[in-house]
Amino acid sequence: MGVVHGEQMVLNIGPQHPSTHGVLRLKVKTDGEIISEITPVIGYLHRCFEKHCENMTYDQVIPYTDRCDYLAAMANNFGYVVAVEELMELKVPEKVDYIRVIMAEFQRIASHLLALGVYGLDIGAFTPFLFMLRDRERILDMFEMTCGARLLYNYMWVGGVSHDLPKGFVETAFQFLDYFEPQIEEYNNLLTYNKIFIERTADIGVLPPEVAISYGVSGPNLRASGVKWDLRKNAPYSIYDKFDFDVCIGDGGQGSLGDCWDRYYVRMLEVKESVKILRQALAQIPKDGDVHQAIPKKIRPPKGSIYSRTETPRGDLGFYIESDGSPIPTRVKMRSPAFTALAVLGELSEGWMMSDVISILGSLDIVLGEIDR
Amino acid sequence: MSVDQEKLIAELVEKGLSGDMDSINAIEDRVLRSKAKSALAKAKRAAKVATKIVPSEKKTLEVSIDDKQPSDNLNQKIGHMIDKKFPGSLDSELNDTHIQLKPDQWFDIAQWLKSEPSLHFDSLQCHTGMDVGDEKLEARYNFHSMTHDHYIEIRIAVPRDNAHIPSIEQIWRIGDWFERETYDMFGIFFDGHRDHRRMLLPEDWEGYPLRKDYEVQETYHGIAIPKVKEGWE
Amino acid sequence: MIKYFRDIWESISTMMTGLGITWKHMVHIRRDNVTLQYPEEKWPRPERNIGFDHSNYNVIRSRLQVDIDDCIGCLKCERACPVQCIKIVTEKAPTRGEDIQEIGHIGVTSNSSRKAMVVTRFDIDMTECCYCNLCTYPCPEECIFMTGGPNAHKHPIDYEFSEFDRSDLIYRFAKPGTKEGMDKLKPTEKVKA
Amino acid sequence: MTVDLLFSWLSSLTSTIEDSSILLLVAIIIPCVALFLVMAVNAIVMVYVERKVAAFMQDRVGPMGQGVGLHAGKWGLLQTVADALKLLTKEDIIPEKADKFLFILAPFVIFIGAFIAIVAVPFGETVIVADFNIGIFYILAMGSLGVIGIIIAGWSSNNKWSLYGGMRSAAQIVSYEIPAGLSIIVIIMLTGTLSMQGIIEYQSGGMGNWIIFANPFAFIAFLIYFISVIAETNRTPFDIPEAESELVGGFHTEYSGMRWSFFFLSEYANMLVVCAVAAAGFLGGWHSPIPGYFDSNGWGIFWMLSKIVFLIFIMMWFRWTFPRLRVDQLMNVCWKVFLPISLINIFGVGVWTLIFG
Repeated sequence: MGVVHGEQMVLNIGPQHPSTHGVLRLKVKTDGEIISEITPVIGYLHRCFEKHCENMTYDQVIPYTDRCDYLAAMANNFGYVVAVEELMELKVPEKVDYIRVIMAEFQRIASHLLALGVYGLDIGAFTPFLFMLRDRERILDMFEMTCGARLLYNYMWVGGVSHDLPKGFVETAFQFLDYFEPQIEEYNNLLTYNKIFIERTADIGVLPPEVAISYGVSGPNLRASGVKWDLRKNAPYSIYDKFDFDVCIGDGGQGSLGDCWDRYYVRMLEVKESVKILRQALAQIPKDGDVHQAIPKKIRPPKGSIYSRTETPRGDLGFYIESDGSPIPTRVKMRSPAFTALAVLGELSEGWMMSDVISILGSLDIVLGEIDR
Repeated sequence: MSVDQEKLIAELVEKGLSGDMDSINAIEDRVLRSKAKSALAKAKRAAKVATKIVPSEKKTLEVSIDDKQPSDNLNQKIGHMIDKKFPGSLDSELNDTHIQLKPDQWFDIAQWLKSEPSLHFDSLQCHTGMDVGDEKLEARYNFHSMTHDHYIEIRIAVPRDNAHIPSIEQIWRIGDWFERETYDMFGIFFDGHRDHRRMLLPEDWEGYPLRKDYEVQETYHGIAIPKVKEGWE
Repeated sequence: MIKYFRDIWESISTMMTGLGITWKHMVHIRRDNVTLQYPEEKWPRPERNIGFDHSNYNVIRSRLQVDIDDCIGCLKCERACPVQCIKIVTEKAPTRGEDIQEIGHIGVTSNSSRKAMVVTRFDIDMTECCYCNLCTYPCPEECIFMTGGPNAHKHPIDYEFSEFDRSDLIYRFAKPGTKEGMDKLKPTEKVKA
Repeated sequence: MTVDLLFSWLSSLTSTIEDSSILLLVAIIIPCVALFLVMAVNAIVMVYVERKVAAFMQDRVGPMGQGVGLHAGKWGLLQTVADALKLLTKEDIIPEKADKFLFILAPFVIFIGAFIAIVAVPFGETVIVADFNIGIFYILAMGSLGVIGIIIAGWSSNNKWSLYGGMRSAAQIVSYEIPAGLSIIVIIMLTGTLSMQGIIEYQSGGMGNWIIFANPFAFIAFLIYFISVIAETNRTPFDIPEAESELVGGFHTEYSGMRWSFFFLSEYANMLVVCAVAAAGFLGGWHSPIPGYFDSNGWGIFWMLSKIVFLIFIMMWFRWTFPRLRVDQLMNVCWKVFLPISLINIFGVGVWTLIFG
């Protein structure tokens, strides 16, 4: 045939590798620089989250959910408490809903900033990473003044939140948003529209919508493939139906639909939308109201099971909770969005080059804490 | 890329466009196959700019059921449909929360759930195992349809000592990892799974941790697993 | 061909934009600098440059501290802990609400509730603590708390508590000798009876 | 300060010594030591500058300290000294499966490649170790010696990442030699000499006479040369051989301590050399921008060094602004953009000199 077949080399990317975003191991078969097969090996960070949950009360689970997706702990808390509240048919006060939405959206910005910055770092640009981290710090400052913690919050409780917003929070938040919005333009100029960045990401790792749905890919990764699906819009939980915002989808702006650049850019657009939601929520939040009012004395959901989904920065976070009527859950299953996103990696990166695998992996925005649980 | 290869790929892409995916899948060489696949994807993209799947408004499922309409609940309705299409596959009475199935016809039912246009469950949302006691394990599936925006939950109970369920990994691709995880944690075997290994735990781990009767190993590779930490008790 | 030159032009123009941004930041370093020279200078947490007053924040997650004189030994914090890092052992006090001089036990808390129990052991393993703050909410006497923040009047902030030995991070809050003192008290009790 | 000058000066000083071969040896060793010091000081200063430039561009302050002692001195001035001391005292690890001879050899090959190129760099009217009549050609040739060291390092480490790095580096440096060399041809066409001092002499008489401003083609040649040498010195956006987010560290993944610092030293020495060639070839070398002012011998060294530092700063500026290219895109840029443009350039310069020269 005249085709030269090189000998295949098996290469281990990880578990200790700067660009695997945690302790992930990729078993890669390469022919020179070209990847012919890639198998993710996970479980290095398995901490028995689900087994732990079977041995503690419902409220004690919340600190553990923090540690699953440690970059979006608020969103994980949110997903869990929404599931338990749905199971208990508990109605929370309006103020609590507003506080939760504000926190979840701030967390979305913080998480996306890290995802975008680290993606820049994967591609080789160092400075945008530090700019984005600088702004993320300010969001963490706001979280710290609310609940005392910077990373793992344990802020949302079943039926309420642990603390009311501190005095002056709303003003500080507005101040931050005014500062932050022009920064997005700077990120775009520095990284998004940089020709080298576009060359490295556009047309790379194209994820067709059918494949994405079959793999259960969700969140920004799914939207980048052109599927207009956002749980905040399509199945609104909490009070998301009160806000006016757009669901951002990829449009193949620099290459083809569903490529790495789209996945990156959808996140950038979502940050803008989150700012929009935050401005509305901060303006509408009720002045007074007790955030502890609806917190039950003892959390004993009725017998039954629930599958509840929320939209975290990484996609659909599902909690499947089975209760037998006791204060300890029988089973808590966490369906993590990053798990499904990593599953598609093998299909996405076949036939691409070594450097592209790093850029595809980075664009999926995985958090290993959530994958291994 | 040599000329021969290019020609071959062009042929394969043409075949693939006319619906014949087998010839591409039959290629031995992985690199060539992936090249052909990406070329096919490009060709398809050129054919239609973007297949945007926009979920329609929530609408009630219109299914003609000749005998008495049980209720509006989707689990009831679809359970009824499954019972008509695959007689004897239901494992218990229909109820509002889930559909209880027997494992034997599961693969066909799953295929039908995805292909039937009025159902079109294109997304396997969640799959997990459950130790329900009574010497039984249960596999639970949460399905969601992006096009119709409806949900059902399916449960399949199997005996604890002989837990075998047909794999649906080839229908929903994410089933691959989900089933591996369930096998890892509960020891439910999924027949027909092409890569049936443990997911999160090491290959040589003993036992299935999420079963209620699980006992922690004494040692692992000769290392004693500590029960009580030093200076504490 | 047009695409070829457009690509070159785009490369040059976008790169120039990027270079402009980094240049701007470099010359404005005095205004933009966000670094804190940590051991020499510390911001009053979490106030950075966001104009937030130190006394206003809700709580600070830092080291756990226990006012053992106020502890009534109700074990609520031990039960609330999701990682079981608190260990409490209590013994029944001879008389409720009375001081025991020998072991320094104070019978009445600052909330003037009378103690029925003597806490002979109150250990917190800070290596295991997950800083979830769950133990502080149920405490009826508010005697277990995280240092600093609104609790600064009880105990100043303390977040630099690294140790060379891991066992030094197990904090033993019960007064030393309480256990032995209680053992000694017991036989005298019997004689009285 | 050529060796000949030094030799005659030494022999006039010590007329008592009979054997002139000792004097010759001394006359050779003194400039070598001086050059080594230049290299070392260059690396120490440039690492410090690079860290500060990076920090300032990223809204940080970089290495800082309140005073000598616990911290790195005022403004962190002692940071690189501390780093060098750390590297010197660090454990030297040679992987068990490595090819030990080659593994030890590689850093020296790279270092020598950078070191002997400096010999022909003119720092002033008389401050040059050896003014060859083929100076610029010599520097180009010696500069590409380093790639052999990189390949050796990549191969001998017996590490797949290092191998990737070595292979990428070989392809990259060999390719980028060509546009760099073709841009140098523009200088040679204008000046008609290969000697470094000859090229600089040609540019005397103020900024207007610098080759970069001689004609538009020369300006483009300067740009191509500068970008190509960034690729040759493995710096972002062309740092794919060491790409820390892909190849962990590329060819120097397995090196540690002093051996690793040799790579570092030669990276900065290479930067010095290529920037010196750019400064001498395009920016008038040790000539002052204003004719007649500040043009004495001491000022010559100042002008040369400030031009070199300015170009190195631009390299740093690039590094902290841009992402990294992929290996095939790198080749595309070289063969599809730089090569045709520099060929057209040569033609253009020829026509330009024919019409206006």
